[in-house]
Amino acid sequence: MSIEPRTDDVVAHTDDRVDRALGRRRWVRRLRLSQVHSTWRQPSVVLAMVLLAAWVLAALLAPVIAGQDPIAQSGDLYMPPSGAHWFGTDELGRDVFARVVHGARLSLPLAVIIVACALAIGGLLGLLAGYLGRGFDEAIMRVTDLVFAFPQIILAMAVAAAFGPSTQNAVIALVIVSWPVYARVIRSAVLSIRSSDFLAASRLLGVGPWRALRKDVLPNSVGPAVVLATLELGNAVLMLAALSFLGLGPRPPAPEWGAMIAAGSKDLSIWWVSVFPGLAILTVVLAFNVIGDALRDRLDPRYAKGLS
Amino acid sequence: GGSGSGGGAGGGDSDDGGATQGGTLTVSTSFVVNSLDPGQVYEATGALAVHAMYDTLVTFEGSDVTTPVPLLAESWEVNDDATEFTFTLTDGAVFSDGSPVTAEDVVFSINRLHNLQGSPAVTVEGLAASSPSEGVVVVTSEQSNPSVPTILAMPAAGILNAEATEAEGGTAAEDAASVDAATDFLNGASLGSGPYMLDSFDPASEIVLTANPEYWGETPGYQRIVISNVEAETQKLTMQRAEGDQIALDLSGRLLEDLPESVQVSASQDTFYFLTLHQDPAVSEITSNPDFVRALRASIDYDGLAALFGEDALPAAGMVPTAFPGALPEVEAQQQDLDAAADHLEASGITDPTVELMYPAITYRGVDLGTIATKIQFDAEQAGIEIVLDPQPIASFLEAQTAGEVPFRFSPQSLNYPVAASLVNNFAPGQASAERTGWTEDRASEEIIAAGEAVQSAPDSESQISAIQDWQHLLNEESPYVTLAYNSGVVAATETIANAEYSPAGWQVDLRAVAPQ
Amino acid sequence: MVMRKGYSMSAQAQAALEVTDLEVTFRSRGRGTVHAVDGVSLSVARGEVVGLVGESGCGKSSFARAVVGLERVSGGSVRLDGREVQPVGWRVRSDVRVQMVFQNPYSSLNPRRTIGSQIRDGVPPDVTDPEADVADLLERVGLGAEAATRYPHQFSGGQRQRVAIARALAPRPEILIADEPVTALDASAQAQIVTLLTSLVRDLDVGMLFISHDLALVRQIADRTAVMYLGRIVEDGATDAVWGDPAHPYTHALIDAIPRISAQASLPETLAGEVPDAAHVPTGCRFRPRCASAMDICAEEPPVVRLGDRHTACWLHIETKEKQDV
Amino acid sequence: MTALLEVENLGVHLPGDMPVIHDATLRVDEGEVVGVAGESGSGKSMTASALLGLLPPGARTSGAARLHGVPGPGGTSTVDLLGLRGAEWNRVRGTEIAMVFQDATASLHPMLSVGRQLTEHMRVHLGMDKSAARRRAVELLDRVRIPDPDRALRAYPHQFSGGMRQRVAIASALACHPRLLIADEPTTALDVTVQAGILRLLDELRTETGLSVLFVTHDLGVLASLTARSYVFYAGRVMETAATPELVTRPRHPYTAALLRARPHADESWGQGARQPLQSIPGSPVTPATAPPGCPFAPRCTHAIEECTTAVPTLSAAGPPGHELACVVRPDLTEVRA
Amino acid sequence: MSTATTSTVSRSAARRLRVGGYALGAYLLRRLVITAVLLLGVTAVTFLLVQLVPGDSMTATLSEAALQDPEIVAAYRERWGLDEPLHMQYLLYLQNVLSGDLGVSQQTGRPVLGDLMTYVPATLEIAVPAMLLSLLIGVAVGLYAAVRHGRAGDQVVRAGTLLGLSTPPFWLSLVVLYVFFFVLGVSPSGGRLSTYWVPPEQVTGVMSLDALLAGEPAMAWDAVQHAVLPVLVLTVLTVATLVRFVRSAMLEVLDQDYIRAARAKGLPGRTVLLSHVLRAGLVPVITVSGLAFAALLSGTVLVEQIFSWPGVGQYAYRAAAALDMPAILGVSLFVAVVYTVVNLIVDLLYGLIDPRIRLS
Ligand SMILES: Nc1ncnc2c1ncn2[C@@H]1O[C@H](COP(=O)(O)OP(=O)(O)OP(=O)(O)O)[C@@H](O)[C@H]1O
Ligand SMILES: Nc1ncnc2c1ncn2[C@@H]1O[C@H](COP(=O)(O)OP(=O)(O)OP(=O)(O)O)[C@@H](O)[C@H]1O
Ligand SMILES: [Mg+2]
Ligand SMILES: [Mg+2]
Ligand code: NI
Repeated sequence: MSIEPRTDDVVAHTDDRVDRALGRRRWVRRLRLSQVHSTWRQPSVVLAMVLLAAWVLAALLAPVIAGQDPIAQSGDLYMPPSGAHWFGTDELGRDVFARVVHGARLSLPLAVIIVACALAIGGLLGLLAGYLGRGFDEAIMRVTDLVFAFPQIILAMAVAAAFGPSTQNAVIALVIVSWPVYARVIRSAVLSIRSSDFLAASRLLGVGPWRALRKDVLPNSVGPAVVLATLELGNAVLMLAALSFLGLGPRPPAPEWGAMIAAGSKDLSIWWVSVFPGLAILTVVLAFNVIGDALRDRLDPRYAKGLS
Repeated sequence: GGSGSGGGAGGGDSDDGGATQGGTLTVSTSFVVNSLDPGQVYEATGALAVHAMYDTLVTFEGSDVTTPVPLLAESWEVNDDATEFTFTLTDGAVFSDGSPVTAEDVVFSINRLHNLQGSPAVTVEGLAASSPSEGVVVVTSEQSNPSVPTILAMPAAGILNAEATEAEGGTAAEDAASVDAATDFLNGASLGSGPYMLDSFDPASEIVLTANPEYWGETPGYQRIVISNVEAETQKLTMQRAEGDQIALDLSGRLLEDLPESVQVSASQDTFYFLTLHQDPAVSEITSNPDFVRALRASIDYDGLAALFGEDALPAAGMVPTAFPGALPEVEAQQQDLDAAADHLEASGITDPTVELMYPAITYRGVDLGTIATKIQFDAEQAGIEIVLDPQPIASFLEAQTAGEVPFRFSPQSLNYPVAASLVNNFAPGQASAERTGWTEDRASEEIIAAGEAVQSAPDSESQISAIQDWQHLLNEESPYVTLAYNSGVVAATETIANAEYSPAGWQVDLRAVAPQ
Repeated sequence: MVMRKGYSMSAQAQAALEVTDLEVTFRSRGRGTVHAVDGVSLSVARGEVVGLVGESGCGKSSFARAVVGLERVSGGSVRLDGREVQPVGWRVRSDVRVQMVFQNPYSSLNPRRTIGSQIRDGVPPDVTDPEADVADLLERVGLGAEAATRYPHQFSGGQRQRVAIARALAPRPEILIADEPVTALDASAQAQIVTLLTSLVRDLDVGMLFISHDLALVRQIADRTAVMYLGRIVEDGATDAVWGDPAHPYTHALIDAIPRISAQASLPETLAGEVPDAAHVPTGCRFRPRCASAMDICAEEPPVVRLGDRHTACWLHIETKEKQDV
Repeated sequence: MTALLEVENLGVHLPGDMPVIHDATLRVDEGEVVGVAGESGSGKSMTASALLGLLPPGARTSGAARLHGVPGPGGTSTVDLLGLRGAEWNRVRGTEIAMVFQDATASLHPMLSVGRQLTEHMRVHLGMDKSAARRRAVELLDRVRIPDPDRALRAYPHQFSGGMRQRVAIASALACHPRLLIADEPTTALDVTVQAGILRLLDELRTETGLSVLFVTHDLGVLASLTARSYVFYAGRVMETAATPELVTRPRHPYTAALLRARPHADESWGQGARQPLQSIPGSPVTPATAPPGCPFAPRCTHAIEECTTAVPTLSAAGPPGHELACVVRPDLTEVRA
Repeated sequence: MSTATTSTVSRSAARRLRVGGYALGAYLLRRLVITAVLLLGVTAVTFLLVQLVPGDSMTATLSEAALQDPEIVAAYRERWGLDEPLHMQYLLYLQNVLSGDLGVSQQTGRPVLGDLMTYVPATLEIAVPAMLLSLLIGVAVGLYAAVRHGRAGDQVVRAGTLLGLSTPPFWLSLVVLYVFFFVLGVSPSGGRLSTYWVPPEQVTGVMSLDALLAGEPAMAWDAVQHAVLPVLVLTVLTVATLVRFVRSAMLEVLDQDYIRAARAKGLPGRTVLLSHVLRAGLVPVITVSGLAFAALLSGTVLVEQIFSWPGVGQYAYRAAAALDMPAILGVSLFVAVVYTVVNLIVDLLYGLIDPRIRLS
């Protein structure tokens, strides 16, 4: 037969025969698994876990660890790091170490709240979009397109500015800009499940659509959501710091890392005021990213693609 | 950094470079400039630029703000009750387009300032100009006001080319506020007779002035002056490795610390920072409580607070900054007294008060107001007063302030014109600022009203000075203002620059006078 | 004679599943309308294995999915004992007597649920001890009852297919549709699954539609065989008859293409060309462009010819048929 | 017949010390089509990959794979494929040994034109200029029966059907006159009708050009119809080798016999033979990594004895010349076919 | 990434996921329509944000004096249709936006569009080199890491990219400025040009080019020096994402049979890498570089501020600090439009490059 343009569906068809080679994929899977187990033992992942644990501990035990009141002012302004003030003091004579440690009490829970809300909203919408399909799907996807059309920080800035600067509004702004990622990722996970044979089989057995959603769709889409949420925790910390840096975050004297960097940025010679909170952000975000990466390797890497 | 061949004066090759001594002068300052129309100019940077472009009748030299000196007016006379001022114009003054400066131009400019009702109009409230004869201008004041020459030295009173301004839609008529349309033009070009002309104006980043080749007086010092909008921290960086002629206007306190020896610094404490508590119980039961105000006043650690500004700041004694005659002596500086604060708070009958403190989220003269506000919050906390900080963008802050419903606010303040009495015009009960604070005449004591009037009716500056000191003592007793500290305006300049002196007159540094050394 | 697009197999009294003139169409962007199944009639009786063979893309899976209700039917009907088979939609499927076994054992089980819980989904609600029922089903497919607590990834492909069969059997189906159930498996696992399926069909008196592209396998297990080409059935009949003496040239070609084991190496026969795109079906006899015995008359739609117990849609047999009729 | 390729005791270990091939010995003569069969995961593809140096990164090999008659600067010589490193491979790949993969869709670059994919290695290996390479490409496409070769050169793989794509892949493999073609399940993904065409094509190429083919498949039927000699793999080992007709009709290894019994008996006289139930092999296949000590097939073997679980049997002669098997028991299997 | 669609995805899913087979013309049209609709949506979002701002947008925009004047107020109300129902207001807003009227910035008192025009070239001056640099490094390093998958080089790259992703941009800018300016003294402090230079006449808007055009190589060099640090920081921020993406895209490609086939044909390793691996791997990279560019533009907000770079980013920063809504929304709208258009171009490129779309 002559060369006629073939459609992809026909192409897909011949692929089908390749299913025979499923064996091949089995080893690939095996290979991945063996790699995966080592990912958990990788020094970087262990380090990230330790780091994160340290930060969580710091947040929980901040008053004990910090030793000093993060908002107490002393006459010792702009003291460079020393034995008395490990990270020096800031423009109000506050202990930077105490502030950095207490900053964890702010950034970590807020990041968790942001991610939890975004996950709840985006996850639910994505789940329904993928599962219900058609009109609802279209609508949700167009909305996510819209949000994606704006660079995150700029939209967050605009929303936070429109609502007025405060912790609560910063959180709202960040939730607004970050839910679509979840919606997308979960939707695509759900889509592949929706067309899966096991869901079809369930429905054929007489399982109702909502029960199938709960039993078949939901459990299989949590993987990508967990990976994404972990990575997004880091992103939330970063974005929150950026908003605070812009003055759209928690109000002073809250020891917010981004705001602390902003304060330090006013004068480079007092580098310690901004360097240490920056390192705090860096380490927390890095820990989340490393763990998120490891999780992504661990869970089906196929789903994670939507992230990049 | 390649501070190469292009550096310094070499940068400004231009055709008529011979006319001036210097190439480009860079003035770095963190600015918000709404307008370069003299009739609208209000902010410090606007004043800086307008002062260089528009001649005034009289002016001040260097850092002195007590003795006006002639500029467009070669001499002037005042009547006995200080209500009528007669100015004689010099000959030979011309605008940048070559046309001569006439009395009509002066009358037009002063009346336009008045009638535009823009922000600076308050300074000429009650003044009117007329020209009885060629080359003579008479300015009358409704009240006795010895400060009229000082007022007319302000950049807002700069003299515009009336004809050219009218051609651009300008008017000095009564209805100027709604009819005048020259501001847009004046934001892009200047119509003055000063040594510099407006080259370009970018409200966000820079104002560029060029020398006026037709200038009737001494040749300007530079071919080109760039006033660029630079944050204080960057100004410091620039001064640390300055190339060419540079002036920085926001370096104060700490930021001055490790500058090279060669940088010359000139300062003058002409600004005060203060808290305002609304006196209308309908706005706030707490802030209008006089004992609460006293408790707050006693709770502030004035020394510590002044330290935040750096070496050039002082704890406040009264409202008038030390740069001006009439300031209270340093020994009278206020002190923290937590016991007294506790007593006052108890007397107020308010327990565990919480108030929201609104302030503009800006860095002013190199100091982040948030830092100061946080200090206030901390000090008040010691006295059991909880303050919630409410930073607002400057525009929102001003808007709210104008609306007059803010219970508790914090802001810096400088004088409308460099005479302490101008504060009375603004802050005495019933005056503009006091009104916005709910401090009406009936909420104020007879005593303080009388003290204010004493300042205004003082026939000479000597008696005015003692009157104003009395007034300040009373303010510290019973006013809704808590003056916190004085801070300096500072001019930091590279060693190559002459006459880079800080002037508390409003224009910070006299650009007409600065020149390469 | 009324010319119908499809035709029904010899009406057998005990036929449980009755598919009549089934049509499935897909509309895909850029490709146009695809008549994946274009008027197929077929019946499956209890205890009977019906094989359905054809090249890739000829519509076997579409047919299977439409029969169980997973694909929207655009024409014709699917009846079980005279009642329409309920499509899978937003309602809970109450009539679960038609079940399906899928091709890919790796994707037909939910990786995050235990085998037991997935099978229990199908156990009728009136069963008093569902656990025992699940254990029973697992035993029946040759897995231990203890498999119920395990997850799919703990099983090999063949074992998963057993689980899938157990699950399909849970609601006591009367018809089982198996869409290439062994294609993804090794030769030995294939044999195991096929043997299991055929024995279950006999033991439980279930009807099975066994879809495969492996003709040899179909011959091995099917009672009756239908050959599908481009959305239509071109020949059907008792398996031995179809394979022993294929009536349609397509069936013939398919059989000849199978490589055989014999002492003398011989290459299989080729069939010219390839399956055309289902969106652009040739006119007349669809097989005509590839048919070695195509004649002028083949430009017209061929009639369905009955040859004894068999049917075929080919002009070649018109003479024969007429003779028979006489 | 002269040997073209001799593989001796090939061993392959994947990273993580995972053995996949053990002591595989096999030979391909010039102009011979040799088959390799076995269940999925038995190491067929790994063997093929080892011969082209395409093993996953980090894989280790042992043994030898001698390719005879490789032209070099000083006449022809014998090359040990397992000893080749990096760029040395390019002396062999494409010109001496070429490969056709199972999935033609995946083995053609989706974004390069067919012409490009056919000619690029010709230009590298044969030093042809663009037009000469194109001319040869047209010839090749014509040879593999692709209609309208000129147009086909300008087309992209997705514009062809699966069978046509496999033909293009074969043409590409043959472009630089290799002497050995390794075909790894080239027809598994295709319909039987299309498969028949490809098998015929390969057979024609062998007769016309004297090409040697190492044909990997899991379908014994395909093996029987195309190859002259065959090897049966299980768990990375060669279990049995013999002339193909002999192997498929008189298998001597229980594993080969079991494989034959498990496939549908559709082969002999069509339409007659009464249906016999398929006989599956009990248990499931093992990989070298999971294989028990002794004969890897022992756990599934109906003939296994005690000894099978201790010693690994080695390949040794049995029956007619060329018939070798690795089995301790060597049961006397009556013919599998009735 | 349709190249990677393999049959483990159940087949019908694969069918749905595949890029549909449209002809290029139809594809183009479809993309254009989608883009137009998206842009419409973008304006709706900015409009909604305007509505969100507490109080009347009028009080925020008009000066104190103007607010006193009923005539001005009436004119303003009319122009923005403040008396009309919401959807009419939106239409008016849309009409204004389409005619280039994005409102007046409260900070600068000038039309936002004019402001943007002034600042865009400065931003492009650092954004474009940073993007090109990121692409170059991203592809090179990503490819390197993919080829060395799992080995030391790959690990180092991976660690580096994670570090890059985790670094707050504003902080990095500060640190870089501190080190290079404050400690080492090797870089200029900020701005686009040392202030002693009279900026060249604006031709291209790119300072260094304009300086060259004006015949001032020394000035051009000064301009380049000023751009180095901001470009560096922006590159660091973007390159991490790109490297990671390129790495995974290339890994996926390297895993494909057609790469094995190319090697089996005896093509030299370089040829395989450069013309086979890169070609297939770059398709998704092109797609993601659109996203990366948007990320880079957002990065400028904080970076420009710290480097006193008078671009859109600094404008946005100042607008945010001053809650200057018209300016913030103008910037948002602008960046969204740029992003959408860049994406359209990327998609069209994709269509041109990938024969499966081009020829279907
Ligand atoms: N969801 C779908 N959307 C569009 N076309 C489809 C869809 N499903 C199937 N088709 C088309 O319908 C035709 C028949 O497909 P079907 O999967 O039923 O064939 P099949 O005989 O099962 O093939 P195989 O042997 O490869 O499984 C094909 O041309 C296919 O492209
Ligand atoms: N990339 C890989 N990583 C790890 N193990 C692998 C990889 N590829 C193959 N294997 C292992 O190597 C062994 C042999 O695989 P090989 O591909 O040679 O099998 P095969 O006989 O070709 O199977 P099939 O018929 O399915 O193609 C298998 O056990 C498999 O687990
Ligand atoms: Mg199918
Ligand atoms: Mg293989
Ligand atoms: Ni330099």
